[in-house]
Amino acid sequence: MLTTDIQNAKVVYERPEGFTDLTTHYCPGCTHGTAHRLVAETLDEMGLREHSIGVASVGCSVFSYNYFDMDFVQAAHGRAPAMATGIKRVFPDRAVFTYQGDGDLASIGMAEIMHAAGRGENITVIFINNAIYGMTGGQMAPTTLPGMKTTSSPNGRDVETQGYPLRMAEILATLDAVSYSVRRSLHDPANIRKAKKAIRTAFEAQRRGLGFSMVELLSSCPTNWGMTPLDSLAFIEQKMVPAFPLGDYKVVDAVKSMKMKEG
Amino acid sequence: MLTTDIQNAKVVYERPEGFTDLTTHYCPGCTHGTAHRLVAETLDEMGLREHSIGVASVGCSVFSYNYFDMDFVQAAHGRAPAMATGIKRVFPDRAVFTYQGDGDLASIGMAEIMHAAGRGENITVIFINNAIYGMTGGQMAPTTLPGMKTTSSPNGRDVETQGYPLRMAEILATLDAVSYSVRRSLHDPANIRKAKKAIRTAFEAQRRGLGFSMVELLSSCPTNWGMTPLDSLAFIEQKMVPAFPLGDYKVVDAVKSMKMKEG
Amino acid sequence: MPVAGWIEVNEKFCKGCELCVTACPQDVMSLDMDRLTPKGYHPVRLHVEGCTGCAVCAVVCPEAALTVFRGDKILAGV
Amino acid sequence: MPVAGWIEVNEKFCKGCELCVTACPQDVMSLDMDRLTPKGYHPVRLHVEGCTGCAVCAVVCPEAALTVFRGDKILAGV
Amino acid sequence: MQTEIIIAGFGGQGVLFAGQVLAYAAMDGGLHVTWIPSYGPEMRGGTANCTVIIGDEEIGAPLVKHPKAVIALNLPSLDKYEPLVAEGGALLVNSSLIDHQVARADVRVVYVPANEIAERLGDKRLTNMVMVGALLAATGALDMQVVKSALKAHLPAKHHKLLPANYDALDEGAQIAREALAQAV
Amino acid sequence: MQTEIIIAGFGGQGVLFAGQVLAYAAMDGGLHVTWIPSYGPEMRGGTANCTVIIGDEEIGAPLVKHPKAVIALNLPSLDKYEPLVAEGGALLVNSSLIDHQVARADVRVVYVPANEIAERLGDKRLTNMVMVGALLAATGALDMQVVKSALKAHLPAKHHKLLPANYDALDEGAQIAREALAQAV
Amino acid sequence: MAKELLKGNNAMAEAAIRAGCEAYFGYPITPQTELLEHMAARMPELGRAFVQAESEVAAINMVYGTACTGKRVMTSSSSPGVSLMTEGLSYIAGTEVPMVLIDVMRGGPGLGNIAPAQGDYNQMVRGGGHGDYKSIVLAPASVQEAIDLTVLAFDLAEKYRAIAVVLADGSLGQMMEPAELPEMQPLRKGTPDWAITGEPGRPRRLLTSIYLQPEAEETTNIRLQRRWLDVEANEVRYQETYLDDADIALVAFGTAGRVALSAVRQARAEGIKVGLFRPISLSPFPVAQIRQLASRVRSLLVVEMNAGQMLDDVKLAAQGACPVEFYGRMGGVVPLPDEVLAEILRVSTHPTADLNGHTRAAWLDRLEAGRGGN
Amino acid sequence: MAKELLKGNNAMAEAAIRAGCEAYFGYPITPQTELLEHMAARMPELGRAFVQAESEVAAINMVYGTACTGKRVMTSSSSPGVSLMTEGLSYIAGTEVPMVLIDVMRGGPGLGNIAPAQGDYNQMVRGGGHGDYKSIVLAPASVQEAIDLTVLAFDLAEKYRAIAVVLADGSLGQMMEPAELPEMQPLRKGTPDWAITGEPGRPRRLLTSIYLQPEAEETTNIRLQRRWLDVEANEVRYQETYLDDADIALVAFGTAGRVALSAVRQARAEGIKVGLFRPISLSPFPVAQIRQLASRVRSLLVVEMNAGQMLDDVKLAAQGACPVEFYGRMGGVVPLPDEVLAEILRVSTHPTADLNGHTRAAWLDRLEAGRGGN
Ligand SMILES: Cc1ncc(C[n+]2csc(CCOP(=O)(O)OP(=O)(O)O)c2C)c(N)n1
Ligand SMILES: Cc1ncc(C[n+]2csc(CCOP(=O)(O)OP(=O)(O)O)c2C)c(N)n1
Ligand code: SF4
Ligand code: SF4
Ligand code: SF4
Ligand code: SF4
Ligand code: SF4
Ligand code: SF4
Ligand SMILES: [Mg+2]
Ligand SMILES: [Mg+2]
Repeated sequence: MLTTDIQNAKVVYERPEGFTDLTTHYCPGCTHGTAHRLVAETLDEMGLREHSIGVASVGCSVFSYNYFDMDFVQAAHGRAPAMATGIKRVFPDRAVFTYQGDGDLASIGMAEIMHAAGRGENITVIFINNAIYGMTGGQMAPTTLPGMKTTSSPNGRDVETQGYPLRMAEILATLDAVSYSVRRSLHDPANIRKAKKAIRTAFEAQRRGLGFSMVELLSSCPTNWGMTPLDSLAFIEQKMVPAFPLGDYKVVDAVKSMKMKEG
Repeated sequence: MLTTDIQNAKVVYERPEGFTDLTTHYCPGCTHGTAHRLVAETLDEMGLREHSIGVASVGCSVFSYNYFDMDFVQAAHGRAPAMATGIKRVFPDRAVFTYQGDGDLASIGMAEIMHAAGRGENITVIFINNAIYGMTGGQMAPTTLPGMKTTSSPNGRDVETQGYPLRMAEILATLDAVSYSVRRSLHDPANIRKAKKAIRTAFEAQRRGLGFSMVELLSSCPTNWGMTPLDSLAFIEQKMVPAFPLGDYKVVDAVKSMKMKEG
Repeated sequence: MPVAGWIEVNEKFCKGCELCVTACPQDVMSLDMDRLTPKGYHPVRLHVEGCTGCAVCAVVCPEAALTVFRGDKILAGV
Repeated sequence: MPVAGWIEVNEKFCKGCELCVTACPQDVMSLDMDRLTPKGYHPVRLHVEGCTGCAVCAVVCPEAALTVFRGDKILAGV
Repeated sequence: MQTEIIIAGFGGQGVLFAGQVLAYAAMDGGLHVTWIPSYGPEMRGGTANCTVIIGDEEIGAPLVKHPKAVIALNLPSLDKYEPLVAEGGALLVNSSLIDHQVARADVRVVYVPANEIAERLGDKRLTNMVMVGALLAATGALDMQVVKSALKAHLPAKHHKLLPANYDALDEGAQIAREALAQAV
Repeated sequence: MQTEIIIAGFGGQGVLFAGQVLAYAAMDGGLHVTWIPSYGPEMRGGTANCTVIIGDEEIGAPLVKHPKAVIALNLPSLDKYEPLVAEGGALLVNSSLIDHQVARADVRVVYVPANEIAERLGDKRLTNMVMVGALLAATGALDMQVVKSALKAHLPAKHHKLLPANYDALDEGAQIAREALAQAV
Repeated sequence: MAKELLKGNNAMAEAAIRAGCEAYFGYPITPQTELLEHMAARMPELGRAFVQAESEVAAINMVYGTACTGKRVMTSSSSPGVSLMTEGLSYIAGTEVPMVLIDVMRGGPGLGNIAPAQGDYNQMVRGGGHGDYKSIVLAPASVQEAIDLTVLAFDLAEKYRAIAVVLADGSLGQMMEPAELPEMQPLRKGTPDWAITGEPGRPRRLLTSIYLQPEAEETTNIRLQRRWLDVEANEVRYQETYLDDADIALVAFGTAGRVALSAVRQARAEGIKVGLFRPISLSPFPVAQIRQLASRVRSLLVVEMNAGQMLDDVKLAAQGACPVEFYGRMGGVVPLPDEVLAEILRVSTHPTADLNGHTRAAWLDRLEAGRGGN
Repeated sequence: MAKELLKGNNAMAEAAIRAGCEAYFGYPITPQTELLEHMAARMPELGRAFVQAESEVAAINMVYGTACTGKRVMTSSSSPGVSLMTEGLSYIAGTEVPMVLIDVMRGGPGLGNIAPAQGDYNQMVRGGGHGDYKSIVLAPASVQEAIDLTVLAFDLAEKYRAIAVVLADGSLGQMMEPAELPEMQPLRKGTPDWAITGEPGRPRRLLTSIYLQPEAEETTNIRLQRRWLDVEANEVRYQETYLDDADIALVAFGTAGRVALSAVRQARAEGIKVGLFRPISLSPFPVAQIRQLASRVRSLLVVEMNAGQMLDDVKLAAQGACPVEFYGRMGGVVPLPDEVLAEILRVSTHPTADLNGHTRAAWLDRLEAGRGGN
């Protein structure tokens, strides 16, 4: 028999310190968890974990505060950017971020996100676009794809009466006070790595006081899409990415020229 | 003595039928009145006066319903597009329009305008951008220019803490379901004529069911700007137009190819 | 025959803002400082001949206070 | 000496979603159908040799359930 | 007279549907009935249960502390409801998944290897019907025939091919309960 | 004891400031006082008025139906308030703009050509102070000297060069009132 | 129509449709989501308006728009969503246009949870919005009643140009019961003479809630108050059970009323003379009936799924005629019949002379003791 | 400090600043706009936070954010704007964080007008938001009291981790009176042990209003209810004038209280034994005091600038001990002393035996008659 012995072993990856020891309530394979992980890893690497204040929103991520090992508040539906404003204005040297779904940010919270961005609040927004209302059981979101069936568009989103998906990264990019607005996806390792880089850039921009930063992440909802976790990733790649092109919609010069001491 | 006698006299211009006989409460020289007139003239010319439902908003134009001789409702602050949605959905063959100020549309009503536009509600929005909250006595609006003094930015709008002006015509133009989004100005006869053409186009688009149309009008507020009516027009031309460039931000092909029987 | 025109000012509506005065290409308008409207403003008037009925004044008037007429001008000696 | 690695699965967190299984470039992972986690899922495991410690599995794991190790591989005969 | 039934198990074990079958049957039988799920925030996984109350007059509270009968499809459900069944009530235990003896002596307990029976009948999803059958025999809450008719009447037509197997499941469950209780006497 | 004063006129006639001068003087004189404007929706034009109540004990209602004194700076104000002045109260009429005789016999009426006097003193904006002077003489609500000190104390320093003219305006108004009332007796 | 086994949320939605609801605007929120989903499926197929609004603020203002056209319109939500509607509700009341709101209440305050509760009583009955206005508030206790009251709500809203609220709770929304739906009503032809319709050939119409002159606004308020006197005179609804010979009367609405009914039956079985008064119209409140009851019984015992909100109305009605006791569970906890039975026993064996009943502090003590013992 | 002639709105703003308010978030609305404008000028120069929010919804949620950091924070608005805050208020109450709200009420319902009114009593005192929560509500009647209560509001909010409301009306906001401002308080160093501060070296903190388990939510509710018992025990405030020998007691708050005072003086001058009870804390309400008063006088006469909202609390307190009469003006009409005097005369010459006083219908009749006669 042949056995393998491994020497000089070192840890290549481990659960981020920024996480508590609780198991999430997310469905198996839901990429909300991936997004959480990237945020936690980033704050760890930047040494910001103990200097951060997170603002959880209302949606499947309502309990995200349970999973991040840092100070957290829980906002009303859609109002996380306003709540973050109230915090950041009195604690300007903390890393303040919101974590919001597409119903939260792009539907009920449209005014708050637009104005936080318009004011150039020096906060970071992690925006989970899964094209659906996860928590309430699969209703149409402002980002639901045309023709996509949801419990409130049972025959598929009818663009005549229910409109077209909103592309938030592009919309926010039109605002002068935004320093960073990009879209990434969580459907495969390469894209996940890019997403993490973007999250890092966003927090770095905040650390330097460059103003509002937002990372939109295309994310899955296996449960309400009625798919396996794997098929969900394929759906992101094949259906969502074409409708929500990945890319940098706004990166101001000050952000472009940031030198990041990579962790 | 030489006198002039005029024969074959005909009326070249008269007060539109679409107006009631009430004097407005607007300050002398305020171009809210001009905008009203253009809307009334347009509906007259299109034969729509008796088939229209106006939605007044909260702002100096709160009493606009008194001046238009047609069915009108009065919305809550910022919610005119939602109210118009409720009307249009049950009376799809009426010309439904909102008349909103910049505080109303771009501040408190941001979510409602974005979503009415995002749904492609087949309504027309007349948006009066006077860079100020007129009715409440001159506070900063989302469209207030950088450095401009208002009663809530007494040292001038500080872009660091109060953000930059929002350009609504451009923002709405990014939405797929918008058929027409343009900016015009009311500061001189030529521009007023162009403004009227745009209003006509917007209502024509609605008549043909082409979806959401919006005309942003740069307008004066002599009282809260602390200027004479004339100086106010100069301010529009010299300060506002550069910050809010006039132009067509979105005109879908179906609108472009409309043939209008000009009145 | 040259074209000529005139305006009628509805003093109920005119607020004496002078926007028409400046806009008039013929410079034939001015405020009537001797009169007050019911709202307490000096109304506008034609203070000199030369109106062409071009209606520019009406285009700029925020109060729709003006009616503009046009016709054929005949000069008549007395 | 060739590089080698292995993973540790924290069964408290693993939900058996199989995203890592598909992502693993070495195809050395699979669900352990004989085990159930406290939450009632079949956890993932290394079912065959060949892990390189590349950590791709950890990159895709939504639950941060994996720890990845790497070291120098020594083949030892028995 | 009123019978309160709680059916509890994992999500996916057909808990809610089993309750609805009882509710339909009660309705068809001219009785008063309420069905109420416990609804939680988790979309998947976790436990599920519902309460069905059947009575001959207008039903008051749709929830009770001490139900007359409990179907426990998994261990956590048994742990939760064993202490709560009313004295003299019935406790139907899915012994396929629950390897555990009930301690209480003041309730009628029936152990039903429901998963095994269901698999034998060809479909794991029949587990819930096996338990319902046992419940009917143990409580007499509803007439078996009424339940079968209700199944037929309210199961969407496209599922009607599954009816015979469902009937068998009900019968087998009932049979087990009858035997167990006969023994106990 | 309490004196209620309403000052009413067009926007731009210094109505609100005149009331504030009285309020400052009352405060400086150790009295209780309230000043309250009527506030409307129109930014420009329209009428403006304020109510000042001066008393030697805590003041109740800041508005009253029948004020002890009214300064009417224009005709609409006179029309509105003539019927409301309390019996035996004072009605100060700006006769420069109001070509109208007061009908009531149960109030003390003083006609003050306030615009003319103000213009004679070199500044139309002194109209309000002329009327305030007349009010003081007609009612004795406050001591003239206290009002003058209040003006000085509360007028921003950059306007202090206007003080002498304001004093004159107050004195001239008072003089006219004294004469008118002496005649009336 | 035959009885069907219906879930409360779906039943109310379908009842609204059959009552001629021509437009629905809403925003998803648990535990009323099935109601919106039912509308999403049914309204478009009937050619009626359904819009999933961007928020509850937008939803109520869409409703406001349709309400101004005189067409039957409704929205539904649950507690936090209803809070966001309060400005719009005040506008609608001030504009005197009819609408129906279904509030499927959940545990609060704040985000709270999605369990059944009755914590929005004050918000709905006493006006969560600013200014003086009253809404008609109907509280069903069964799926059948939820259907019937939904239909009634449309009629009353129209009759009084007012807001009519169906105040349910999560358990009513989620529960299934056999119930009978009404026939589909034909849509009304024509519109009321105040409706904004953009029709040619008649003088323009205007609907607004602004009355700049206080006197004009007061005139509107007087009209609203007078109309409310009519509502009070005509629309009081309630159910009495076992009250004829009762010494103790329970007062409870909605789901709490059902729970109370079970407890009353148990108490009767033990020989206690207790009955149940269940207000169906919470607003107008059955003031005269409770006043009369208070002068007849030894104690009133109010049971609610909140900290005692209807309690005030009962006390106001009772006017000191007898002590008013209270038992409530909060935050989404549904009281069980056993607990209420224990309260009945307490009240029957330890009657208090204090008009406020056992004090609020004592209730909290009992509650905590009971919870600890669970 | 010497007295200055101060406008109510500016006085409250400056008082808040001197009380150590570190952040203000608001949205313009008449008749409170000067308050926001004062903050716009003063806060930035002091290096404190001022944001003109995009709406009242955003404003209250910004307040919520700062409140979670334990720093003193406030917002202000007027009726329709306050309605938009109700969801946020419920969240803040549920999260148990302190904040101050100033509501300068105007005529309603709906858009209404900008004249002074008291129509938000129910909304503020009984909770315009969903779920069970109580706010401390203080009603000043003068500029000086507005200053003092604003400062007190910050202290009480902090003490009870609660919402403290200063409930004023348009006339208080717009009125000038001599008043003394407090000294500038130094900002507090350090933060409470529950505050979210993002500080290193301690276990993480969490502030939320979601308690998914009904039992946990109930525990929170019990805590809130118990805390409220403390508030009721400690924070009742009121003013009594001429009550020692009174046969009739007026009950009125804020501006209506001032008007009532004038009327009481006039009535005393005519030899009528009448006094004034002015609740300063509307919540907690002076229940015991009014109960005691009710057992001493022949009648209570409630005067409000609304359709009778505090009236219910007075009746609840009086518990039938004497008839409770009512006079109110609505929609922004401020009653004048003469009208109130007429009501005193009516009550003193035609006392009624009905506990509800003259009925609501009779009040409306009198009101309309009086208006016609104006
Ligand atoms: C005011 C209010 N309205 C509605 C809800 C119900 N609600 C909870 S989560 C949610 C949608 C969440 O969707 P999204 O933001 O896309 O998050 P996801 O669950 O998809 O991650 C809604 C509507 C609420 N809690 N509050
Ligand atoms: C909910 C609410 N908040 C605030 C107000 C007060 N308010 C009335 S008009 C207005 C601003 C209007 O500004 P804008 O829309 O720019 O119109 P303008 O007067 O400049 O034409 C505000 C804040 C209100 N009526 N309702
Ligand atoms: S419902 Fe969808 S978004 Fe929510 S946890 Fe499950 S998979 Fe993720
Ligand atoms: S305040 Fe400004 S916007 Fe309003 S009417 Fe006057 S000039 Fe026009
Ligand atoms: S019509 Fe033309 S020329 Fe005549 S007054 Fe008007 S602008 Fe002047
Ligand atoms: S523009 Fe109109 S309102 Fe102004 S002065 Fe001329 S006529 Fe009068
Ligand atoms: S570390 Fe790489 S090779 Fe090893 S299991 Fe993970 S993905 Fe496969
Ligand atoms: S990706 Fe994570 S949760 Fe999913 S199977 Fe692999 S280890 Fe388990
Ligand atoms: Mg989503
Ligand atoms: Mg504006």
